[in-house]
Amino acid sequence: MPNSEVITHDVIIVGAGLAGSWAAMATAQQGVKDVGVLSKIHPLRSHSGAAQGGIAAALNNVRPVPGTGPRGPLEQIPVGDELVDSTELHMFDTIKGSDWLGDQNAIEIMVNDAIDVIYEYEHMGCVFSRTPDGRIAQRRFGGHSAPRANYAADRTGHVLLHTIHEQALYHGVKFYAEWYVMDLIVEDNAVRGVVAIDVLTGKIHLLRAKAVMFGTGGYGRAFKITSNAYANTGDGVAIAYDAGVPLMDMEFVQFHPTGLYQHGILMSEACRGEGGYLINKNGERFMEKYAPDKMELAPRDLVSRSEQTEIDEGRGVMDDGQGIFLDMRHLGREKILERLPQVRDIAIDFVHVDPIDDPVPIQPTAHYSMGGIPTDVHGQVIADASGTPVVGFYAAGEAACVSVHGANRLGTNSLLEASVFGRRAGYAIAEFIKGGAKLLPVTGDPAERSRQAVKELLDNPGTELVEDIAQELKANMTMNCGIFRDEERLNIALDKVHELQQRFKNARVMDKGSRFNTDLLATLEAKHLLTFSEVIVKGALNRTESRGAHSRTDHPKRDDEDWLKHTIAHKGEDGRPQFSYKDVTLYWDRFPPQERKY
Amino acid sequence: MSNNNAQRTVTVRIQRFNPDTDKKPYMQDYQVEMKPGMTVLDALHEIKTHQDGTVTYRRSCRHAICGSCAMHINGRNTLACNTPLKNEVTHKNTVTIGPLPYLPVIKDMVVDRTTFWEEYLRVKPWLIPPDDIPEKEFRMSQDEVKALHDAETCIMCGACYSSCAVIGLNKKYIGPHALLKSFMRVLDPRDSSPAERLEEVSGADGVYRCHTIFNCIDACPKGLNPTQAIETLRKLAQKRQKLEEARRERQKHLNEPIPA
Amino acid sequence: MRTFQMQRYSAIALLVFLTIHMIVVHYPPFHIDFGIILERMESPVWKVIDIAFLFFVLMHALTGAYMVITDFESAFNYRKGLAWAAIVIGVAAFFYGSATIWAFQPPV
Amino acid sequence: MYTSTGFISWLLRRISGIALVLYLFMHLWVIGSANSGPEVFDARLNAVQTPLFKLFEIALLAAVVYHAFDGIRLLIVHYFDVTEYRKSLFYAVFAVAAILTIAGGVPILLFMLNG
Ligand SMILES: Cc1cc2nc3c(=O)[nH]c(=O)nc-3n(C[C@H](O)[C@H](O)[C@H](O)COP(=O)(O)OP(=O)(O)OC[C@H]3O[C@@H](n4cnc5c(N)ncnc54)[C@H](O)[C@@H]3O)c2cc1C
Ligand code: HEM
Ligand code: SF4
Ligand code: F3S
Ligand code: FES
Repeated sequence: MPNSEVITHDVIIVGAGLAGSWAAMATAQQGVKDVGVLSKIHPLRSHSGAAQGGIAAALNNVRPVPGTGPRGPLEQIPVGDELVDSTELHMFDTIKGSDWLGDQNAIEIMVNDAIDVIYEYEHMGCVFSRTPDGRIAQRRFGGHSAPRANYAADRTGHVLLHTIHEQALYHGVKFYAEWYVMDLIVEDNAVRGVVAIDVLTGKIHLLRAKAVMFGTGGYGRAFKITSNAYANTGDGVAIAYDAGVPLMDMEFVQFHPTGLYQHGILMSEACRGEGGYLINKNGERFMEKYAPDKMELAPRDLVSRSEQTEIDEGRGVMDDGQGIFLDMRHLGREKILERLPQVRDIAIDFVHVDPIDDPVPIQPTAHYSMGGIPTDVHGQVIADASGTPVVGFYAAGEAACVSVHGANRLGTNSLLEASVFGRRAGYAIAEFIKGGAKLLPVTGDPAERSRQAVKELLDNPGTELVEDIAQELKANMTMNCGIFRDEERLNIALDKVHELQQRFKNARVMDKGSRFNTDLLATLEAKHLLTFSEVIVKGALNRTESRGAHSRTDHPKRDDEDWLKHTIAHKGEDGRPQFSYKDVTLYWDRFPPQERKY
Repeated sequence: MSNNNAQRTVTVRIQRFNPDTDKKPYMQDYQVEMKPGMTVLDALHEIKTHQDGTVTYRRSCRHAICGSCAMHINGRNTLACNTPLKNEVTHKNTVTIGPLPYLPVIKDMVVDRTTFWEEYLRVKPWLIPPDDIPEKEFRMSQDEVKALHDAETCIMCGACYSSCAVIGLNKKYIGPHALLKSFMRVLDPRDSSPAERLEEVSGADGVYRCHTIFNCIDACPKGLNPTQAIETLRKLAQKRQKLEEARRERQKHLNEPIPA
Repeated sequence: MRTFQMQRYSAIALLVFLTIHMIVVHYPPFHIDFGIILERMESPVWKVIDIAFLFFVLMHALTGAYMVITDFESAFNYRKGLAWAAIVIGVAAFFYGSATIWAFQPPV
Repeated sequence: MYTSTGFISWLLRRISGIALVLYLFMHLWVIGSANSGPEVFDARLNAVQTPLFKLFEIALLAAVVYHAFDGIRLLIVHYFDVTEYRKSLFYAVFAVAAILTIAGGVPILLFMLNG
């Protein structure tokens, strides 16, 4: 492949989902105009657009009709009436949801910024659904004790993503659509740039910058049944890890209770937020047993485990007993058409069931990655448990771990996190650049190294199909490192990951061309899956307790004594992860740890 | 349409073209075992990952929300990811797949969308808000929100754009996708320059270049109606000053509750 | 744009005129000869109607042709020239046609 | 190419439109000869009344009728919100145009055969 020119920007942002686009927009808004955003798919195709249910903020626009109890119908709060929600309550819900693993300083910032961010979205043109008097409409969501999910029908992420992308364009941000970042360059704990493939031509470029930010999204694609897009292969996480940056809390992977049976495609939590029931083979609303108070609207980890228990105990539906019914018939045609149109289309398209007439078969699906690249509350990436910064390197969104979600994220908090911390990262980057940041030199030619690596991959006469390796990995992760885990299965999982890493050396790329070689990209992505899956499994094996989404049947209790701490994983000399642990920021007197009950 | 489940293996006929190596596009057949619930995208994935890695297409979300996978399936534009394979298998047990028409092919089903995005940018998709921004949200009525439904749902997949015969002739035409976007801003009570927007889209390459061919409605995988939006823009373009005045008036009350 | 409006309004006018024209001139579609036409053309009202018809049909036809041509990207940049050409042809044809209609006297 | 009812209607409308324009100018030329006296006029008129031209006339009729009704359809779409019925409208126009063409065409044919 021919040599290609070096591209230079003040700021390079990788990822154009909510996190990346907010950061780009905010940076440009603050006067740092030379911003380049790289995205492996067109920005508007980013997975943020798939989010359905809503984005949390205690706006206090609606409440349950007085006298109907906490699960009663909702109405707008009349002017001057008592408010039902507060940032304090939002904070508490988030902490409880996180099973006390969330850093409370970060959570406090998030719930406070939330209100501002939602209004900013609205002022930028986002079309939210409305209450009769014209305020932003809100609905209930799992684990939240007030209706605070601000929504746009069931395509909230879609309208947010389009709004913020438009604003970034307005502010003159330069987008590189369909550029695949394959390496991060960090020397002496300071970032220098990235190496990326221009997918269209196949040319590999070095891009230098004073600051680099990662908003590369989640890693749900490591699992067989997942709600995540094909693109969510956790590239950013793996690339950073390979460059020597640590990863935090990777073992915490959220399983969403309502993925479409066998497809994993999401049936938004809004289905339950609007009042849908979960039903087992015997027609029972089994959540009565597991969360008598919140029922279907208990947090996701709990509902998913309840479903899995029903399934494991033989009360699942469908031929193989692996499903559960999501029943929305009682909501009525009108409500479904108005509030959940997309969800209905999905059910009709993929399982040929119209939720208006029949219950929809669902099953738990890998959904969200709580872990990621550790950062402080300004999006500044940290290099170790004591918080040493990686100079010029920022991260936000699902790829990062601030950590506001701790061991389990509440629905609607992640769009919020991506927005709030994307924006904060943008502000911090602008300040960093204005403070006189320098373009640091790069040793050697990293692009040439990447070119060699790609050439080796292409020239490899191997016999293994990449897809087979990836499929085996995913099946392995779902089976042995899924909703319920134990030492035995995790050991099997680890062996399997090691075996697959070996087999990957013999992988064959079928497409040898340079133009739009998605086969090559899929190979690089598979490599990334193998890289961080090892961290997930090892982290899960080490953590001998059950907390949030990490549920060890051999250690069923939460163990605050030993495990109220974040896992930090570095890539060791031998290529294997090395673990250390970081304290959780807690406000002991305000939110003392308690048992999680719903 | 064939609902015959007894047919297990189907022929997927794909239009192949790599400008680096091929003089012109050609068709290539692949055999795929049809599993229950399989979509056209699943079939492509099966081919790409197990039979021929050079088969190239875009995809990401796989549930009709990201807009990547629009392509030409059995003679019409749609999304591969939410189209059940079994609905597309013809009586000859074949599905024919090609790139979106009228656009330059980059490779197989991947088309060059440069003009598509240029037009999107040209209509200034962002909101131009009024000068005073309230502390809380602008108040919008539920009906005002409803009017934006179609435009707001658009996933920019380009199925409409590349089905429109006018685009086939003239890439200077703004196109249904961007006109729909412009419509969204023109109708948004929070936008303060509807007249200027109407000016932009009512040139010779704008709403009047549309010949009401309706392919855009037929092609839209989200069931949207760009034609009606274009018709509305044409009407509004006639009375832009009036609209501008009405907008000023409306914006005086953006901060107040919508009366019951 | 003006062409679009011209096309619609002339179309509406044509609806009226063409209907009249078809009924009076072409229906029943038997042999037409000079005599029949002459008889009708005696009346100045018919002359005016025919000239108006001519006006609208030219307007419609030429804007139509203009539209068809400018739909091609290669012609799109020459719209100004094409529009002028259409106007010149239109005016010329209009005068030629009107003269014909006006001059329709029984030649003795 | 992207075919559909909408595309077909558009193509037919264009072709009929252009055909009509061509006819219009020919028509002007024929009628214009009136000024040159009845002989020339009748000669030119006769030139366009051969059987071939009679067939041509049926095509012309089809073009006018189709184009006019398609035009009406478009006007309806412009002034009313009826995009939902686009397919039915297309078929209706097609049917009406076909019926009128036959109704008008048969007498021409008969006339041609008879005289
Ligand atoms: C189906 C679904 C529904 C959801 N619903 C909700 C909800 O209702 N409420 C809520 O709060 N959260 C929801 N979430 C979670 C939420 O959508 C995500 O956490 C959030 O959108 C992540 O945003 P992001 O900006 O971090 O990443 P993404 O939006 O995933 O963006 C990642 C970006 O990185 C780019 N990228 C990745 N790798 C590379 C590379 N190697 N080179 C270049 N670019 C790269 C991609 O192109 C993309 O632009 C949902 C998630 C899913 C899967
Ligand atoms: C009742 C009679 C007629 C009606 C209602 C009518 C209506 C229309 C309409 C609405 C259009 C616009 C199409 C578009 O924008 O895509 C049009 C186009 C056109 N018309 Fe007519 N028309 C009539 C008669 C005629 C006649 C008699 C001629 C020729 C002399 C003619 C020539 C054309 C041409 C060339 C076009 C452009 C074709 C196109 O844009 O597709 N029309 N007509
Ligand atoms: S209008 Fe429909 S077809 Fe066109 S880009 Fe939007 S979603 Fe796609
Ligand atoms: S297909 Fe094209 S011509 Fe108009 S109605 Fe749709 S934009
Ligand atoms: S893959 Fe996203 S729309 Fe089809």
